[in-house]
Amino acid sequence: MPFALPFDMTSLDLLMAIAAAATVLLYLFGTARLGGYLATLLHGAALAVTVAMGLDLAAGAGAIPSSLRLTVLGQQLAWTLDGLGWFFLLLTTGAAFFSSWYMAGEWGRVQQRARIQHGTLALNVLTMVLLLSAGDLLGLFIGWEFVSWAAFAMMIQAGGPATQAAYRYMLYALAGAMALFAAILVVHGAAGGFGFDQMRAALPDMSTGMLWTLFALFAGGFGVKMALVPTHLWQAPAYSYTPGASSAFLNAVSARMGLFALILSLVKLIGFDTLAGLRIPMTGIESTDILAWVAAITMVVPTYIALMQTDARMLLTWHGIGQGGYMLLGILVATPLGVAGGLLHVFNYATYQMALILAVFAVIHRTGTADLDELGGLITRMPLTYVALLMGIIGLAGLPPMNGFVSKWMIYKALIVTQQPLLSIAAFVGTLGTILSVYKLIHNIFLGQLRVEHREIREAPWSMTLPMLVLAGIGFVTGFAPGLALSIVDQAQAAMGVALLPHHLGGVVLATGSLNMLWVVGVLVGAIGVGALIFYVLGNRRFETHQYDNYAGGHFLSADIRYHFSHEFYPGLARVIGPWYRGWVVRMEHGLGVLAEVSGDLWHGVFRAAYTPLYVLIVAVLGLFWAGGAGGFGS
Amino acid sequence: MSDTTPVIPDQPEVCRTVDAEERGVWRRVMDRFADHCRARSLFVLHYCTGCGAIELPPTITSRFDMERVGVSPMVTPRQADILLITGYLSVKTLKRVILSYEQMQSPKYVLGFGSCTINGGMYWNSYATVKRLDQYIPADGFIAGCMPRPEAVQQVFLDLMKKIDAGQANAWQDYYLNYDRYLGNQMALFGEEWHTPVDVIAEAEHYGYVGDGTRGRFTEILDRHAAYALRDAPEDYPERGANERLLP
Amino acid sequence: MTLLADLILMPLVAFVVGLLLVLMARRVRAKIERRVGPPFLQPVYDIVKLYAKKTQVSHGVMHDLAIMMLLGGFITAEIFLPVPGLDGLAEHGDLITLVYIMMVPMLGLALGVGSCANPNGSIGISRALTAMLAYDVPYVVVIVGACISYGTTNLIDIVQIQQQGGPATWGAATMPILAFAGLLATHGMLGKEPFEIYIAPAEIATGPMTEMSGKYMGALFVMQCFQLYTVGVLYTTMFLGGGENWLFFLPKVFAVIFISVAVTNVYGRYKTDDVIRWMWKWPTGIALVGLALVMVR
Amino acid sequence: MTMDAEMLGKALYAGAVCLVLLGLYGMVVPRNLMRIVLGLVLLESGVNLFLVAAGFRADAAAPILTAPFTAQAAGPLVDPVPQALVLTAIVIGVGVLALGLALVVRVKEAYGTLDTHAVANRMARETGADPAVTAAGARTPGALPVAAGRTAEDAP
Amino acid sequence: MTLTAHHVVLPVALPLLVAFLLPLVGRLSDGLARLLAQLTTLAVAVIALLLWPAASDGGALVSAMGGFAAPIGIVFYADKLALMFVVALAVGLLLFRPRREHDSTKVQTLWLLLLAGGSGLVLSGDLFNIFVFYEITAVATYGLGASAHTGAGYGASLRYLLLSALGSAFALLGIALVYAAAGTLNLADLSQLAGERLTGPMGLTAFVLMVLGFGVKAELFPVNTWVPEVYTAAPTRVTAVLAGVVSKLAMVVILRLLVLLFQDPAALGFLLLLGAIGVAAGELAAFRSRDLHRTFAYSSIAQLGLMAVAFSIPGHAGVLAGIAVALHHLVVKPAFFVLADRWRGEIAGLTGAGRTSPLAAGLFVLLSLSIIGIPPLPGFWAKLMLFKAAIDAGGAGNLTAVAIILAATVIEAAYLFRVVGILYGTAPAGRPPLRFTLGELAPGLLLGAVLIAATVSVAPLGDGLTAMAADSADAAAYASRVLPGGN
Repeated sequence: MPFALPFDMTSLDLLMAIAAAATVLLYLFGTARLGGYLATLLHGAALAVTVAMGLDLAAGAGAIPSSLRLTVLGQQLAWTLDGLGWFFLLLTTGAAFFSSWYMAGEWGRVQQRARIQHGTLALNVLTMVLLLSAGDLLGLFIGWEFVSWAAFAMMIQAGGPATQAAYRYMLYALAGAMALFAAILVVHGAAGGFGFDQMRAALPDMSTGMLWTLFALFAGGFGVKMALVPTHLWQAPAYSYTPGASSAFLNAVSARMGLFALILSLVKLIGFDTLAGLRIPMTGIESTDILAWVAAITMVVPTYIALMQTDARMLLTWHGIGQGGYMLLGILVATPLGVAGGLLHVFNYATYQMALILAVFAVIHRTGTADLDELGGLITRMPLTYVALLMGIIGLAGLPPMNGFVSKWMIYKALIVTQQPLLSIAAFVGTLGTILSVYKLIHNIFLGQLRVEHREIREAPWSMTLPMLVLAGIGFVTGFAPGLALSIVDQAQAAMGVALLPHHLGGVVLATGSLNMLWVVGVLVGAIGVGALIFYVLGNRRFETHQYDNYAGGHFLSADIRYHFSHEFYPGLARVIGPWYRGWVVRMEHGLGVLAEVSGDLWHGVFRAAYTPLYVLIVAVLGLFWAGGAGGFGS
Repeated sequence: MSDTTPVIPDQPEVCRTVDAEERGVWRRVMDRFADHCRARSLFVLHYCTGCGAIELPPTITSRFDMERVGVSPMVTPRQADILLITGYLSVKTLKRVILSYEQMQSPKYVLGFGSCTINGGMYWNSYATVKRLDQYIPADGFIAGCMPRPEAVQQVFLDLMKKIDAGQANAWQDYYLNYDRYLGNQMALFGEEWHTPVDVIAEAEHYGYVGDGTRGRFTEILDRHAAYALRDAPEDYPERGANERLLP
Repeated sequence: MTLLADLILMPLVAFVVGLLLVLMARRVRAKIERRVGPPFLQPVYDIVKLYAKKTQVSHGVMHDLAIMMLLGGFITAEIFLPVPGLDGLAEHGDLITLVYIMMVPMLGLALGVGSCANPNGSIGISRALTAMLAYDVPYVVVIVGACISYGTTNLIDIVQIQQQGGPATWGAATMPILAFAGLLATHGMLGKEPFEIYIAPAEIATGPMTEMSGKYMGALFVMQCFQLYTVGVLYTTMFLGGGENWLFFLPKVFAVIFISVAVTNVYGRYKTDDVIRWMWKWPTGIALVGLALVMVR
Repeated sequence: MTMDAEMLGKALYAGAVCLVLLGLYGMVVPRNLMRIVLGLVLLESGVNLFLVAAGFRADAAAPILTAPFTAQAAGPLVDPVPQALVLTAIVIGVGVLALGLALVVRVKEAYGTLDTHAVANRMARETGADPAVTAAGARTPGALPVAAGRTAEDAP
Repeated sequence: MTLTAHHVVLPVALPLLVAFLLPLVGRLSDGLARLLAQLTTLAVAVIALLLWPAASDGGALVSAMGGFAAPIGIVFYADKLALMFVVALAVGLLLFRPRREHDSTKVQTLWLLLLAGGSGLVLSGDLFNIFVFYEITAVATYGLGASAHTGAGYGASLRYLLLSALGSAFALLGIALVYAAAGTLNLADLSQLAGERLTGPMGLTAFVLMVLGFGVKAELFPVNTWVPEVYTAAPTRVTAVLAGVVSKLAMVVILRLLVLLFQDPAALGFLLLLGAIGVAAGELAAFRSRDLHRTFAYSSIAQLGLMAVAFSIPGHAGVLAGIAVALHHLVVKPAFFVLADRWRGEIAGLTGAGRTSPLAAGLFVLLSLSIIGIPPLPGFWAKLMLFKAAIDAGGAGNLTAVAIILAATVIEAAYLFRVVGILYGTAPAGRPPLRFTLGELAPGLLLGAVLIAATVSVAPLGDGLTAMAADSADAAAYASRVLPGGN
């Protein structure tokens, strides 16, 4: 144990204690003058403990038990944390630390209900700790419900459209939870208990039909939280209407709980080989192929929906759904390279998505709007936020200097090496769409003509810009030396039982073409240095003019005419792919709602009918015939 | 404004590009090479104001092919070296010509095409046209003729190239050195309130082409009511008063 | 030591060959228009004249940074592109890395043009990115097909595989349909006539290059050289067996660029959505057929 | 067992079943609450008759103790338990019937009509909750159609 | 003083006696009559509690009426299950005594009749005796249903009376069939004879008739159409007791029938069918209802359907699940009706109620979370027990029932949290919704506290319930305790 604990408490207990204390303390003192910094301190402590646990795990301890035991109605519930849980826990506590740091400064003071924001953030961390360290299926389900409801509490506080989005989220989350409940019960029926090892023991003698239902229920239940395609409608509005830092936390981590649970159930418990055995008869399509194609569609469709958004937050949250598809696809390739790529993408996504969301909210904090058609030219006013957003979009688009590229490269490589061309093409097409939409994001906010009303805007305060820049810095460092992040991923990969990917500080060495980011980024930076040299040495000194000294076909530019192109940014593309957005899934969802209402009206009519005795008579007669018949044959 | 009579520019007396500080051998070689390349690569902005425009396509296409000597048409003033004004200049067009000229990057050259730019041509007595081009922007060369033929155009180009090669075509410096005179003429025509969004004085100061003629009576008038918008924060120009109404 | 030599030599070679390519392009255009065409050193003159401009107008730090990213991006791309004799850092970054390194200058240019605050530039960039989306879909299919058929994404190995049996084992020979689709996509990539919507001089005043002047414009000219070179060499490496020595290598590169240049001067300009529709119909279709053939084998 | 005793047993069961069916018909078909209550009475009497029939034994005597119980007629006695049950059932029937009639009077006072549909609609509107009623007037998707010509509201 | 088996009859006898004394006392002074009624209810509760230790060690207290031995005489069988429900009934009646404007000596008499009938229903060990007490409870319910003196109240009670009388007639037919088949009416005796006598079509018909008969009060599928009308028209405190406690008593009777008389899988299947349809019908209708009363009425139909599904699972696991769901519903539903009492009328009109009375809205959220079955709350453990029992029992019927219940939970969450959304919405400037006085909210808060206490002590509670379920599901033990010499 890296540090001696007061009594037989393990580090996992300490973490749970910190998280619980944080929830209570922050709910009470959230709005106090130092409340924000208290939050950052507590989340920082949680992060420290997690890192210590990581060192512990790296030192060979298989799993860190917790002394939290619970026996209810004959069920033993235990909580232990293994490598996989630790990996996601690191993301959770890290994301919580950064969002509380963001909230500590001016942003927190401006909010009406900062106390609730702090409280719900800490509550989310606590629930995620419980979920990630679940020792058995029942513990997993209870943790899953806690996480869903904690996220609901976080979404509903903003009022207005947020309540609608939260209500819709709750319905989806509950449907997913019920599917998960059914899955656990199927396991209980087969294995006689909820324990992981009981489930593993019962796997061999499960019928394929049961395995298929188990696969469908687990994938469906956890897929809802990850917003896989048919169930993706709720995530964008829910995550973008949540206020500021909590939205960043939700985006970066909350949807990944679905991925954790999916890995835990499909990979650790059921295992790739059993899944590979599950084939659709005569077609040879495996179960993992179906899920891979769902992940592929989740990669492409939401990305091109994001392309059409005009609200910056919606654009980023739609991309969040798309990126989720990458992670799942990486893992489902089932080779060490693919799994490492998928998990690394989880880590990378958390860093750049959080930086992006925090940057967008810094813009909202200053200009009051996130509508891409109302902004423009803020680069001169908010340069630091621009830098954070720029590094974030390079990461999101998966271009070299940033870490996003490394994980996407590993996913492409894994797909190409395992000869799955169509999936890798879907991955590439997804990246292209991302590049287009992220440029639209940064152009409409920061580039182009500055509006007259935004002329007096100052840079966001340090308490907001610093977390962004640190996150972007992490993104660049792990892009420059991906080995650091890969060693973290190894913990999870080892716990998943998948062979580890041999890697060095710079990247991966493979027979079929390796990647050494130290060289790629090093040469890129060096070459940009050469470019700078050429720029400053060769040409004459540059003279900086203002934005109205611009070529406009001889026309005299002035402030009262807005000379800026941002609305409907890709008209050509919109004309081609516009008609493809028919909103099938929206209509399907609406159909379900109408079905519930119509059947509800039907039962309403039945209950209100004046002819109740007639119903009784009918049922009685049917009952008698049935009784007579059944009784007659019964023993 | 008391005196509205146009001022006749005197002939530029300087014959060779002599920069302010004395040039080392290495700089002179570089300048020589730069002039050599400048002469052989000229991008032309056809400011087709009048009837002369029709003469330009033949000079560029297969019959006379100016690309042989490195001359090719360019769309925006930013990238152009030569501003070719092909015909009469109405007062309204002159505003656009001056803006285009100021948006060009020096060393830039102006070629008046046809007699209209020299002395007003057939519109010599019209109220609407400008009679002499070089009162408003410094011109490097004129091509006489009421629609001169492509050969004439080629000849003027070749002459200009020789001057550039020799490093003498520096009329553009005159615009910076005697900006006040040009501004006076322009204000005489368009009124005191008028000015282009380009901050010529700042450019002159930036590149060190500030002569005694750069600032004068007219630039003070200019300073009073022109604020170059965004680049200067409002508190830098207290005396200019609120600059909500930035430009005409 | 050889690595340092590679680092310096490859970009210079790329620049020189690029200049020749640009010259060839302008000469071919002149010859088609029955004109004499520019002198041999014309590209050099243009670039030096632009760099030697006395006043350089900039629109902010991002505008300058963009120029640096532009040059830096292409220099990096050259270093990762193996040419006969100079392998550079090809074994540290494979084909996919190269494709994405080529997107860094494109993004840099886009950011620079955006910060010029000129709507012509923004419209140009929006069309350029849409065109990129259009031609990259077939290009990606081609790359995936090629990588799967070669079994590796390492460019050096790809060249070796193709050179084992001489022209018979070239990519174009083993995967003719994929090679043809690659050619169409390469043509789109060069931004030549049918797909030149984003530099449409008449409509949006040379699009992205509206506010570029002096050394900024010079950098764009240099970029054009690098782009022609990179795209040409990449296509030759993938399908024409790369270069065992410069004598065979350069003609192949020039041949590839010549086809595209020859085609460009006889076409009008497509609208943006027509570019997408054409690119996603014909080249993508052909590429998918080629991919299917590769997968069948 | 003599033939007529056998026949009596069968008659008892037949009578009980007829009464039950009549009662059911009386409760289901009519629209007037009064008739339904009377149908209920018939039904309960039918059930009671069935109970008595359950205890009937053709050749046994009535189980009434006239004198101290000795091996009096030594013949078999009819089973007394169902008859005791019937007594209680009749009492309960009367009690419920009385309460039912009292409620019928109250409903008549409150709504002025005994037609089940009219009462049902008035009640729904009074509690004011049902979308089906308020929205679609008398017509509810679930309920059976109102008899032609007599809308729910035209009753006095 | 120690209570012996013979005191078991007191919970029935005492209220009956006082009920009929009340009109006389009422003439002297209303206040005294009300006080006497309260005292009697309290007395019954205390007696039941005192009987608890005696019942728990001996398994059950058996007292034969009038000294007649089991098969002939009428026997009262008081095991832990029955006593628990008697205590619940008494406490419920104490907690939810009618409000000032609905109260009178007549209502107090009905209140005590309801107590007597309900206690008798669960304690009695004789089939016909159960029928008589069922009728007493029913009559008391008709009276209380109409005690709101509104036209709707009378109409609803009348329709309920007709339906219930029809049901009773069926029940009586069923009992007659049982008697014709088995020759005895004592439950213990019947449970021994059931093996050979009650398994044929005759037995099943009797079961169907009795289930339909007793199902009226237990809100089973075809016969629960009275529920929305009566629960809306009756005074809310009466509804709270009816929905909360009385419907459970009828369900216990059905449980007794199932455990002792009809272990036949066909019978269990029939009850499962009714239960599953009841759950689906209840939830879907609640999804469409527009005022809180009707929503909670349909919700109680669904919960009772849940109980029916639980009891239809053979073995003590099913009984345990059923009892757990019953107890949870017994705590949650009355609290819901306390809220509905103040928040009358259209749900849409309640926007902003969360702001004006935050405590009530918080209680609403807690109760909804528990009834949906969100982990820490007891609702979740009850549902878990139900699902575990159903899965262990296996069989296609149980699996479809589980699927229906899971889907119904989502719909339940939908309409409950739709209301939560409205509660926490921003109130229109016009008229802020009514504010709760602490007095009104007290019973609700008490039940909320009970719920939280149950959440904390779910482990010991679970063990107690498991023991109770094991005992009450054991037909042989029942017979051995009741029949002398246990033949």
